[in-house]
Order: sequence, then C-alpha cells, then structure tokens
Amino acid sequence: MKLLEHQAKEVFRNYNIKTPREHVAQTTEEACEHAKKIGTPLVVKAQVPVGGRGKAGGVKLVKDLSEVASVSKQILGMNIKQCLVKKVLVSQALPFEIEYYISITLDRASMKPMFIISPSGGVDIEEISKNQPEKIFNLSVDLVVGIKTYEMRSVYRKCFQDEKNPPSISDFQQLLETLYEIYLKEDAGLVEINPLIILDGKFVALDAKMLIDDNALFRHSYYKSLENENDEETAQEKEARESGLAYISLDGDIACIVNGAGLAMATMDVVKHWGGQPANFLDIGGSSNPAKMIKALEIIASNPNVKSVLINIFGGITRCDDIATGLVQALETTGFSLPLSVRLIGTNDAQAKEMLKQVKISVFTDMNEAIKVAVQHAQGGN
Amino acid sequence: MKLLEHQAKEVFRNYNIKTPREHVAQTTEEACEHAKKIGTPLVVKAQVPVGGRGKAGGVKLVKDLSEVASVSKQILGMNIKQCLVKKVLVSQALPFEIEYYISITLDRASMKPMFIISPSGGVDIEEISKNQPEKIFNLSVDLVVGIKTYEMRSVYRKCFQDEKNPPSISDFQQLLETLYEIYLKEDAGLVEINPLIILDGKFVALDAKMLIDDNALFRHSYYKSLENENDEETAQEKEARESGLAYISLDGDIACIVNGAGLAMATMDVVKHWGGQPANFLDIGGSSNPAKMIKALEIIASNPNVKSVLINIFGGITRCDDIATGLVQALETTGFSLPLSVRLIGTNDAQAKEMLKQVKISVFTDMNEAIKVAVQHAQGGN
Amino acid sequence: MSILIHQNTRVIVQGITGRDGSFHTQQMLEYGTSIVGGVTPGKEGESVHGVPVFNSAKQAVNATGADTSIIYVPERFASDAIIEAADAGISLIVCITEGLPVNDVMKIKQYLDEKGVRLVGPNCPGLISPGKSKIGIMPGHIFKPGNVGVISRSGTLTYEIVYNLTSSGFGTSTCIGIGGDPIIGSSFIDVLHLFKDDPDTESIVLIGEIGGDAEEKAAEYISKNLGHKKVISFIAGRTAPPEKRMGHAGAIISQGKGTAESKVEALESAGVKVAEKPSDIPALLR
Amino acid sequence: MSILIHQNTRVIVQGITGRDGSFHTQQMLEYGTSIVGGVTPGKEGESVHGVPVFNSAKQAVNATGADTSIIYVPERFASDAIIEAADAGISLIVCITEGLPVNDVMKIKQYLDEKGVRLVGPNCPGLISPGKSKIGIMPGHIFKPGNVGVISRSGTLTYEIVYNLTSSGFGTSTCIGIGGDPIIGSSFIDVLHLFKDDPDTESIVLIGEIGGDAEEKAAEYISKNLGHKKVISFIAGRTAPPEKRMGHAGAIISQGKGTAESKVEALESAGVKVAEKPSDIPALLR
Repeated sequence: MKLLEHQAKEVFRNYNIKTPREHVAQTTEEACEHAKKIGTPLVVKAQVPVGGRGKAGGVKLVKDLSEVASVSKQILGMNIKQCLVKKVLVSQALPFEIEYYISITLDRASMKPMFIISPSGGVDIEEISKNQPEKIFNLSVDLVVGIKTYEMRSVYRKCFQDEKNPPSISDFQQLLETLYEIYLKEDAGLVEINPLIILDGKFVALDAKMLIDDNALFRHSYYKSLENENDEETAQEKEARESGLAYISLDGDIACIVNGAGLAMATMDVVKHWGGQPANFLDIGGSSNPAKMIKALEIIASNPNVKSVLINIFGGITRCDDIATGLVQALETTGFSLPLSVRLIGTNDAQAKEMLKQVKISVFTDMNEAIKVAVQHAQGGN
Repeated sequence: MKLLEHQAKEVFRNYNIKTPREHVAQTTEEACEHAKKIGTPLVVKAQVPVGGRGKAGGVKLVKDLSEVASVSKQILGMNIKQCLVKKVLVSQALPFEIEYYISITLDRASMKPMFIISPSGGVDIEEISKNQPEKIFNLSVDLVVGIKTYEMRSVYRKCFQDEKNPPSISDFQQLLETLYEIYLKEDAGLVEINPLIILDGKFVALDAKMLIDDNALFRHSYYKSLENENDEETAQEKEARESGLAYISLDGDIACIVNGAGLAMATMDVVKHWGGQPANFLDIGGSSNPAKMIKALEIIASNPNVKSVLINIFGGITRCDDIATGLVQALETTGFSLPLSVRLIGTNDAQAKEMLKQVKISVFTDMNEAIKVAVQHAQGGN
Repeated sequence: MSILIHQNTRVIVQGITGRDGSFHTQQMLEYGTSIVGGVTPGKEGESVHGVPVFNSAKQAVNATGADTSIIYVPERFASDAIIEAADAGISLIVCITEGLPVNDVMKIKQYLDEKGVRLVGPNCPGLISPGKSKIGIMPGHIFKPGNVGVISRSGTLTYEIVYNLTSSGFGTSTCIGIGGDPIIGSSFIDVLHLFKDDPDTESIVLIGEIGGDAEEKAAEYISKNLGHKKVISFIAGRTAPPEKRMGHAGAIISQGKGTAESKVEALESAGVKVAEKPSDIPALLR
Repeated sequence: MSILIHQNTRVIVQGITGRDGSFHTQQMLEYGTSIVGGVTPGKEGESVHGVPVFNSAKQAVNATGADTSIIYVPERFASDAIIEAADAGISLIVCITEGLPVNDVMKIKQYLDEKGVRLVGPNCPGLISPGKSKIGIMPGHIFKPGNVGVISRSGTLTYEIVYNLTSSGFGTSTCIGIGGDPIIGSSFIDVLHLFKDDPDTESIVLIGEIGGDAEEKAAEYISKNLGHKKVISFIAGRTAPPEKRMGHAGAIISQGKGTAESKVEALESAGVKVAEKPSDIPALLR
C-alpha cells in the first residue's frame, strides 16, 4: 500500500528525519488554523496516493495568510487522477537551491536493498535517468555489513560537490542508516524523499513517498488501519480486493475472468491478438469457492463499458464444477445479461459442461476458440 | 567497559524493557527522598561494577521508610572487592516466584551472538551450568535472518512451563528482539538480565549487566563519558590504561615489563616456572616511545609489594635502544632503586646494551637467564 | 533423467494437517511421490493419509531421512518453516505458500545460499518429473514423460502450455514453477543451468511474464550456454498497464522497467523463438 | 612451497601514507616482498618508497593486478578497508590494525566467507614465508627458510619462539600470526588445514593462549587430520587470573572457560607435546 505524504512524513519524524513544520487538514477552517501557526510562505498540498499532483494544480504556494482559505477550498474536493482530495497538508515553504533525490528500494537483480541518490531531484527518477543518467548514483546495501562506508564516501563526494553549504558526511551516513532502518523495520518496498533539500547544512525532506509491502501488513496494524484511507483504487478494484480477487480496470470492453495471474495476463494478450480489447485483469485465484465467481460477475457487471464476458478456467486446484455452480447461481440471482463465452478444462470439466448445458451455456475446450467468440460478442456478433 | 546496574537499566528503559521504579542516589538524603516517592518495600543496592554485592552486604531490603537512611548510610562508602560505593540505587521491591536468567553475548565458537536463557536464574550462570545444566537453553542468532521463530518457540515452551502466569510468546519474542537490538546498536559484549521476573504476565528486569566493547567506544560518546565513573581498576591499572599500557595487578613481587601481550603472559608463566611470583601483567605495546618505559617504571614503583623488576623486550617494531633510553631516563629522574634484570634482543640491541652498560645495568640475551636472576632478586639474592 | 527430483526423492510436508497440505499430500501420494512424513507443531503422533506427523522438521528428517520438503503453512509462518527445514538438513525446499513478506524472502534467500540449500518458490506450483515424482500442486494427469523441460513464473498458464504440449505429443522431463514473487529461491538461470546438463532434456520452454529482469538475464545465459538445446518462450503481459501489480507480487512494470517488449527482444536476440500465443508453442518446438 | 604467500604474491598496502604503513612498506620491500601499490583516499599520484599510491583499492587492483592486501589504516576505518579490499577483488587480506569493534569483525567475517575471501587478523603481525615474501610486521632477520610451520595468536611471543627455533637450526616454511582478537579471519584450523597439505611443512608449532576454545578445536582437528606431521605447542597464560583481559582482546578466562589447563589437556590428548617454556620447543621438535 502507498502511504500519503503526511503519513510518510510522520514516519520520518519518528525516525528523526527533519521535515518542514506542517499539519494535515480536512477542512478549509483547519487549514487556516494550521497556517496561522506555521506562518507564510507556505504550501498547501493535496494528499492523494498518486503522482503528478503539482501538474494537476494540487500543490500551491501561498505567500499571504489571506489566501489560505481560497487555495484550500480549491484543492479540497479536487479529483486528481480519479482520486478525490479529502485532505491537504499545510506546510512551511523552505528556501533551497538544489533539489536532491534519494530513495531505497529492493533491487531485484542483486536481491538486496539499494539506494538511488541524485543531485538532480525534484522530478521523477525516470526523468532523471532519461536526461541525466550520469547524475544518478546507486548504493547497494549488504544484509550483513550494511551500508559500506567507502561507497558512501564516494557517493557523498560526487553528489554534494556543487553544494555551497553541504551537510557533513556523518549526517549523510546517518540519513542513509535511518532510511535503511525504515526500509527494514517498516517493511517498506520503497522509501523516497524527493525533493530532499539542505537547509543550514542539514537535510530536510520536503516530500515523502513510502510503499509498504502488502504481504507484511499483518505485522503493521497501524498501516493496516490506514488502508482504506489511501485508496487509489477504483470502486471495482476495491470491492475485488476485499473479496480476495485480484482485479485491475482496463479501457476495453471484454471482461475477463481467469484463474491464475499468468493465465489471466496471457488471456488478455490473446484477446488483443484476436482483435479485442480487455476490460480488466481478473484473477479469481486458486480457490474453488462458487461465491468468488458470483462476486467476479457482479464486479464486471458494474463496469458500463463491458460488452462481452470471457471466462477462462484451467482446472487444477480450482474445480470446474465449482466454477459452473457459481456461474449458474450468478445468472439466476443477478439477472446478468451480457453475452458469455466460457472455456473450461481440467478437474471435473465434464460435470461442469453438463451443468452449463442445462442453462444453455455452451462451453469451449480450446482457449483460442472461446476468445474469438468473446471478441465477436464485443463487436456485436453472436 | 562495564556499565553500572542503574546505567544499564537506563538503557533498558530507553528500549522499552520494564524495570522496577527506581532512582540512583549519591547521598543518604537523596536516597530518602527517592524512597518516599517509590514507597516500601524497596531495595537499596550498591552501584559498583563488580559481582557479589549481595554477599558483601551491598544489597538490602527495606520494609519501613524509617530504615532507608541508616541502610543507605551503611552501604554508601562501603568497599566491595576494592570498589568504593559512591552511589546506591533505590528500587521498588517487586514480588516474584521464579527468577529467570537471560543474556546475549558473542559465542566465539559460532562467531554469532547467542542467547543464554534459564528458568533457574538469580545466581551466576556459572553456578546454573554447574548444578542444573539441563535448565540452560541456548539460542544462536543469525546475522541475516535474526532470531529464528521455531527455536524461540521451543525455548519458550521449555522455559516457562512452570510459570503460573506466563508472558505471551510475542512478549518473549519482543524481549529477545530488543536485547539483540541493544547488543548490536550499543556494541555490547554482554547484555544480561538476572534475575528477570514476571509480574502480571509481563517481563521486568530486576537487575542488569552490560559490557560495552572498548574498541567501539569511539562511536558511543555517552558511554565514554561514563568510563571514569565505572572504574573497577586499581589506581595503577587506571594510570596504565590512560598511558596506553595494558597493566593488570597480581599478587606476586616480581614486576614484569614486556612488549607484547603473548610474550608478557609467557614471561609471567616462566617466572612462575623458575619459582617466582609475578606482581603484574604489563604490556608496553609495540611503540618505541621512551616515555612509555618511564611510565611503566613509575607504575611499578608505586606497588609496595614489588621486590624485583624484570624487563623482557623482543625488539621488532619496538627498538631496544628506545627502551634503553627510557630506562636510563627513568633511573635518572625517578630515583628508582629496585633490583633490575633486563633482557633485550632484536632491533638495535647492541646499541641498547652499550647504553645500559654505561649506567652499570647488565643485559641478558636469554629470557630464562634474565628471569632466573629476577627471581633471585625477589628472594633477596643479587 | 530429470532435474532436482526423481523416484527416490523423500519428501516431508510442512503444514500437512492444514486444508491445502492434507489435500495435496493425498494428490502427491496418488501420483506416486514418496511422502515420508509431515510436520505440524503439537500434532506429533497423528497421521494424514497414512503419513506420520512430527512436531518439528528436525524430528521428521531424523525419523524419515527426508531430503526434500514442501511447505503449505500459512504465510505468516512460512518464512520460519523454510529456515527450520534448512536447519534440519533438507536440501530442496519447495514453498507453495504465497504472500510472504519480500524482506523475509530476501533474507532467507541469502541464508539458504550460505548453507547451500535450494529453494523453489515461494508462491509457486512446485515441480514435477512426470512418471517419477510430483512435489507441488499441478494437476498430474496433464503431464506425460518426455524431453521438454518447462520453467515458469506462473501456475495455470503453465498448465495451459503443458496441456498444449501434451496434446501435440510432447512430453515433459521436468516442469518447474519458480514462482511469481519479486524474490524467488531459484531463478530461470538456476534452472536453465540444471537443464543444460540433463541429457533427457532436449528442448526447453521458458514461460515468463512482465516485471523484473529475470527473462533478460535468462536470455543472456541462454545465448552463452544453451546453444545445444532449443529454447522456446512465451511472455505473458504484453497488454498489462504500467505500475499495476498483475496478481503476482512480482508482475509489475515499474518506472518503465520489466515490460514484455524488453523481454521478448532480449530473448529473440538470444535466438529464442517467442510464441505470440500459448497455443503456438508446439509448432515452434518442432 | 609455503602456504598462502609466495615469491609472486602481489601486495597493496592500505594506509600506505601513514606512519606504520610507510615504515613497514619499506621493511617489506627490503625483505623482497612484491609491494605493487598503496591506497590512501585523496593521495592518488603520490608515491611511498617508490610505490604508487591510489585513491581506492579498486583502482589499485585494476592498475597493479594485486591479489593481496595488508591493512595499516586506523581502527575506525579498518573494517571498511577490509570490505573495500574484498569488493576490489583481493583474495587475501592481512589486517595488522588492532582495536576493531568485535561486532564489526563478526559481520566482516561472514561477509568475506560468502565471497570466498581470506582474512588474516585483525590485530596480528601478518605472515612470512622466509626468503620469499613477508606480509606483516615481524622482524624478517630472525627467520630462515625451513620446514617448520608456525601459527600463533601472538606477536612478540612468536618472535621469541622463532628465535629459539632459528638458533637451534630449525627454519620456517611459513609463519602466520592469526591475531589476538575474539573473532579472527583465519583460525588455527584454517591454517592447520593448509599446512596439512603443504609438502614443505614437516612439523608445526602452534602458539596459543588463554581465552576462547580455538586451541581445543585445533586439538580435535589435529587428532583427526594431522597424524602425519609432528605438532608442538606452547600455551601462554598459565598464570593469568580469571575475568581479566590480558592485553589481547581475546585473551580472557571468562566464566571458567578458556583456561590454559583446558587447552594443554586437549592438545596433549591429541598427541601434541606442549612445551613448559618457549625455550623447550626446539628440543621437543627433534
């Protein structure tokens, strides 16, 4: 899950990383109160779990206290990349000359945590790596000996050579050690400060991004309690997640219900291959619970773009008869009327075909055949 | 260096390990004040960096506030194993049924940290291992994966089976994780709680012992500032340490000045072999600074038991002529009058012999010969 | 020949008394796998489908001489179960459980490497050498013995492809699902390395997906070391959007990295034919 | 033959511009050691006794092809220097510096083991194969080539014993000071293992001291593996009091463990003759 900026900065402060003076507000009134305490200049920042807030007008500099109300009012309630702004962060505006970038994340290649550090921050790391790859420094962390001093020193020299009032090398080391500690202790998949600035020779985190490993939320009840608040999901995605389904919205019109993530991706690819556009990724997982199929159909039916439904099941642990049971129930209870193309193979597929035959659903054995029919359905054929 | 009980417990509290309510006092008045706040029953405990305080009368239970003054007065100023009691800890007396032992230390064999845990605490671990070895459980910690849960569970079951109100397994795990964190972060050679008790199902550290790695004090300025306070050294040992010499007092009458720890130990052994008793271990180290020899002679001369002085130098990095220079200077400036037996060999030994000949000191090349003469000196011969 | 497992592989099941553990123990026994023991703390003395249960991996190994373990314990306990198996002397650990914290697996992987213990998974369907042994959850009946080695990051997609292979007359030497997580015990390269020297594996099907650069690395390995065997690939996720986790924790295109295009290109440069659709693979193998 | 070092060992000196580094570089050059480079950050381009200085171990290794490093940097920087050397591709690291934090060495040891890099020390006098190479601080002139291998936890005591050996006509194949700290890179057993297969080492002198159980473990190794070579020992510290650190960080009898008696007994049980005094060793070797 992704923490909101103000949540990540609270974590930072708990670990003694400096941030501007700032408070989160849910109403214009709250924002004004905080602003009085903080003083100008200040920044009002939309708290949404997506990037590109600045471009979307979700981050505004305020030089006079009288403007806080109107700016906050404008930002609260905005929609940024489909996310409603429910909170703003009212934050002291600090002066800086150079914007640095620092993050720690898992390097899948070395299977170790790795720092990415750059004196060309303030923009996305992708942009830096495209335009100024020579300004990106990597620092791998060893699980036994930790951050290596000789590498840290070398990055320090390269990174802060243009800084008028550079932080001390021990401050730099402390920052790295702290980020590494946060990375491990909070089960973070990413801890990012961008921009990181230097004020009076000390590091200050102007912005903050943290991803928490969903698989580790069981040992972080605090983050788990934030989960609903930090939604960047669509309504369907959320409903699916809560039902134990992996669902991702796409722009097309052919809904796909598949068991297994790899097969679900491949199914989307083959839909495209035969000229169709998938409306979603949906993995109903390995379980055989008929309720999951009902839920899957409900979620799909709530997407108005969907014109055709494709079900592709390779029965292994998943039993085809359970799938058929769920499908039959769903059709009975939901008044589902979209054209269906069903492919079932594997465990108990014969029983399943028999059950579906009763309700006049024909079933394919071959994946390509089923997909071709689903594409025809979407294109208005039968 | 060894932390005093109250210092170690302060560390514990910083890491959220529970201790009794307690305060340290340097005077009887302070002790009485603290006692009023804490209430009875309470314990007054001498704060000295040596074991066996209880047997020496340095730990007293007080049931009535009126006794605090007399008990504190009695303990403050005591001498326990040559250590003057300058502070007492006034500590809430808590009820318990079982005394547990837990410590983490370096296991030199596996080169990893290891927990030692026992439900037969309250006495020295040596005593437990002698009398109830089956009640001692070891738990090795891996540097990458940390404390292994399956081993932790197994120790938990064995250790707390007789406990009426056992702590939860997650509390036990938390205690172990915390002690491991202290061990690493504080560069502790030993972190010990003995006794560890259970009050209302929660762990409480009734006593605390911590050794800090002297080699790591450079990154722990706080402990370094405590160094003088925690002296269990004799005056000579302290003076030696401050001069960069490794010195340990012994009971004999033949002072030994040697370069190198191994050779110094071997010299003591050979002194004993030829019927003598070493008065000390003294390694002047590898440096060639004549001042060290002067300091070494001063320290030795301040020990009234010494009857004979043996100098054994194998010159390598240490230059024999530097040793001779220091010796000559020392004899001139200090009026040193003890009988000397000098063995010099190695780098520049010829010059050294020449210099010492001038001041009528004869020099041996053979270690055994020099030692035999030193033993004769001590026995009153010449 | 086959890789990693054979008729005499002696297997213990960690989490044997659980729903999945019990069900798949039965399935594996029916397939002919030599399941010699199970582990569930506190249930020593019980038996599951005739397999004796022990309190610890150590006890199970001591009593049965097992060399391999398959793990079905819930995600919170799976990391510890892997370590316990390694400490007990198991040399091949297959972790079916999905949902392990990434940092735990990162640490475990290093721990096992130091000890020389091989892990397959987590979050994987296991492995099978048709007709010899199945240590996993794949439907055994779709496989038949043969000379194609199959390696995959996926589960059902693998079955789909194997089904196509079997239908077209191709049998499998060993099929191994390496798992869909960002960090896994055995990589494509680790397994390719074993197939390289397996005389009974004449060609290899590598089933990849978006996320990470395991396929790119595999391509490099193939171009250097596998000139003597035919390698065919399929990459799932050509239509997957960026920055979205496609079911598998590792299946994510992040910051422009891990795209299907990059993988296909790398593999094709290494001389690997990459199928457009799963059903195209048999034709490419001929 | 000799172990670990030979005429062609190419050595870099980390901390070459410091007082000790510079002095011993000269000493080693005079002995004939092939010192090919030095490392001091920020001093690249300088030279010390004709040896070029580099900013990093990596640069030094790349420029000189060194395989061995000797470390004289101050204790606060020594741990990092060891890691830097290992990362630069050095395969034998000799750390003379004393006073390294124990936890640092504990971690480094595991790190080097994973990488397959050998460390001698820290807090050791280094090693010498007389007439071939000296990588350390021992006085070279007391050694002569021969067939006695010497391993020791100590410095000057080793010189004392070697002096006795040389005076009695015994030469040395390799003499290695493994260091006096609680955790060291190469143990008695590691070195005994090398001497075991060195045809030029006919007998071995093992110089131990109180603290730890390295000598007891060495005894076990000797009784199992070294029946074909004569091993003589000396243990320093028979008169040392308990719970006091005798100069070396590792020389401490703690909680009744690590006594000289225990070590002597273990060695004698393994058939090793243990000398009462250093001067008795030559007679025992005959």
